Amino acid sequence: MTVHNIYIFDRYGTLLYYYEWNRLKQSGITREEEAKLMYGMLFSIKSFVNKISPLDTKDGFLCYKTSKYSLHFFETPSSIKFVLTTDVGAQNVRQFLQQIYSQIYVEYAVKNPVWQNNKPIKSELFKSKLDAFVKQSPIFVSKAN
Amino acid sequence: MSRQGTRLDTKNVNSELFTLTYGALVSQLMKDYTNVEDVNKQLERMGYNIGIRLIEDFLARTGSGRCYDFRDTADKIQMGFRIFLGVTPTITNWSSAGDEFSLQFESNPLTEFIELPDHCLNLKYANVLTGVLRGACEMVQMEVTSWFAQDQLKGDTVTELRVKFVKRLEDAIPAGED
Amino acid sequence: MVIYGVYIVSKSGGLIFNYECNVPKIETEKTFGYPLDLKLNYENKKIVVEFGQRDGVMVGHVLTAVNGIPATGRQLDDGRDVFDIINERENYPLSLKFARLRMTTNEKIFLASMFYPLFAIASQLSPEPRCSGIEVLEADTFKLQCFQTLTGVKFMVVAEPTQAGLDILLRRIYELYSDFALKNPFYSLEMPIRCELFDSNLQNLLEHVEKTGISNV
Amino acid sequence: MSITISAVRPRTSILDKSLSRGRGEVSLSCYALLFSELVQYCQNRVYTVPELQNKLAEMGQEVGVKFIDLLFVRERSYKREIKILNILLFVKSTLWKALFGKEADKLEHANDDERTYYIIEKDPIVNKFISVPKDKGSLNCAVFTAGIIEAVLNGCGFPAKVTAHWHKGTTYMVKFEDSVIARDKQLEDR
Repeated sequence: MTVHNIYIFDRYGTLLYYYEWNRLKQSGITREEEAKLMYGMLFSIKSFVNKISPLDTKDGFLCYKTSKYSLHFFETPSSIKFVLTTDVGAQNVRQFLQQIYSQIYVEYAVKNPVWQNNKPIKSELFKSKLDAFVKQSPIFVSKAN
Repeated sequence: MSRQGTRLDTKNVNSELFTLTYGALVSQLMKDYTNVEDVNKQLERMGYNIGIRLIEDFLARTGSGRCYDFRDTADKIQMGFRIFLGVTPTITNWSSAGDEFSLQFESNPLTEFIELPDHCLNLKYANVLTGVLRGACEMVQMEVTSWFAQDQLKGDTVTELRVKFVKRLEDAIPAGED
Repeated sequence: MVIYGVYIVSKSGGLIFNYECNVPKIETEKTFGYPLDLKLNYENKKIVVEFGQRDGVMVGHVLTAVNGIPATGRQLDDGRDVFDIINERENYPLSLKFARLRMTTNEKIFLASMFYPLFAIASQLSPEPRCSGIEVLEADTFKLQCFQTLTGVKFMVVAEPTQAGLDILLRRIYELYSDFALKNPFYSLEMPIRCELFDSNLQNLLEHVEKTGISNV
Repeated sequence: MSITISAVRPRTSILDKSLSRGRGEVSLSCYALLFSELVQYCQNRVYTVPELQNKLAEMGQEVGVKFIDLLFVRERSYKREIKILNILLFVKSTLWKALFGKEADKLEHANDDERTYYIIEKDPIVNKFISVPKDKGSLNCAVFTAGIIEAVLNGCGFPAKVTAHWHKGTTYMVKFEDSVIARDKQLEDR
């Protein structure tokens, strides 16, 4: 099991937070460009999913898998988007993203009085809490181990 | 692939029907074109058209993966001959750089019953095969060229098809591959 | 086992085949009193529910009829404007029919061309080297499985979210393609597949799969 | 005395090789693609569907003429057929098996015309993968096989016209020349 990286976007597509645990390949573009590409892709996938779905969707897009990784998507009603990439075998990641939202994002970003909610999250506390939260989860078993 | 080989035992066709159908096509070309060189070219073009389709059949039925080495390609081409034509040419005469090899045929279903009349000794009767190889390899993003180095129809003791690797067609490799 | 659709996208990104099946008709007719407690909006030449979904009328559904008279865009078949009727108190009670619209062929072609770059970006953004494009896409209502051949043709199938074994089905469809499209002298590569035998064999395959499961194909 | 040795390279003639026994096989995929290419080639050189049919039939005849020689050389026990029914049975079983590995599905005699016979094949291999587009009307590419049959019948001394139709799969309509019918009647009278 592996967690590769996380992206958190606000409703306007600003990359609020990025962190990587196990990443062997970079995209070859700047982080900023990469975030734009990622956000654009998510936006297109959401619209694609709503159109091609045979039934009315509620949650809509959940995840995709490639040969090497899975991308999991969770969007709050306030349009904060959480994106976590893992190995293809990871289970219950959506639930895990929900917990990151309620137990980390709300607690250590939203409730942090010095954070402006449309700016990247710089808080060390947020960083260390998220890191610990991810590392204790069953989804995260580093390849090094 | 887990299902490799399960669908190779599909229906076969009498090779004589095949030989004679090909013969009818060649003789039609000989009637339609005055120049033997044009016939050779047309046969190659037809082979190319067959090759770009045949490769999908090969991939769909064998579940074969991408080649990363020309020796691998040689093995797959040999396998293709076995599956489609029911003959297994010998792979031989590798160039030292490993970018050229020969396929030697003891028999060739295309040329059974064929004797070239004296006025068309320049006819490359089985030239369709060079086209098939070019088309099939191009579809998996590899440029090859091939030619008959020896031909039983021309009095040689064996038929030898020489295949040369030219380049990988990097631009044509679909996204999400490599 | 429910399959909703099959799509084939050519090497250059064009939709060359699509087949839809089992897509349920989602339609609700309901009588409303004045004032109308739905927020409707006219967009892309359709009247769309924007807010206030209830009783099966969902956000995103399109108004298709008023008092049984079919509507095209904002115009009823008898020539009247839909909003003129909805805004007048004396026209109530009013029976309105809403539906989830099926994709048009143009929309499908558009979606296919849209999937193509998504597929490639997913590969580019991979945290791991030598990664494929999207193989499976999951939503709450369906699952899409994609298989790209070494030659660059993409086969996609849309099915129930829980459906397993779609990769096997896709390989069978690849075989049908290599038989009934490519061996047909009247089919040109990269062009839309209009081959009776391909259609009928695909239908047989899908029926077979729906009855007896994928493991038997 | 000196002997001049010919500089001509000894060529192995096809006559030096023994005729194969006809058991070789190629894959149906391979044959289908060759046939498809043949149809496309013909199509590119004609303007109308009837012209295309004729072209395919001609190619079939070319195959038929050669095939009958092979068959007779190989089947040593073969004796010349003189009766219509026998030659038709020969086509339905011997020829069909040699070509397609099975007998034709059915042989029928037309009710209303004594010259006409039908050989019926539900699923001819040449049509196995072919969907004829609507603008090609009643084109049946098995007219190629009809050409083979026609050449075989002609080669055996039973001149006839053979056509292919979409009926019960594919039906080959064999229409013998009057002289053939007359000859058959004479034989019966004897």
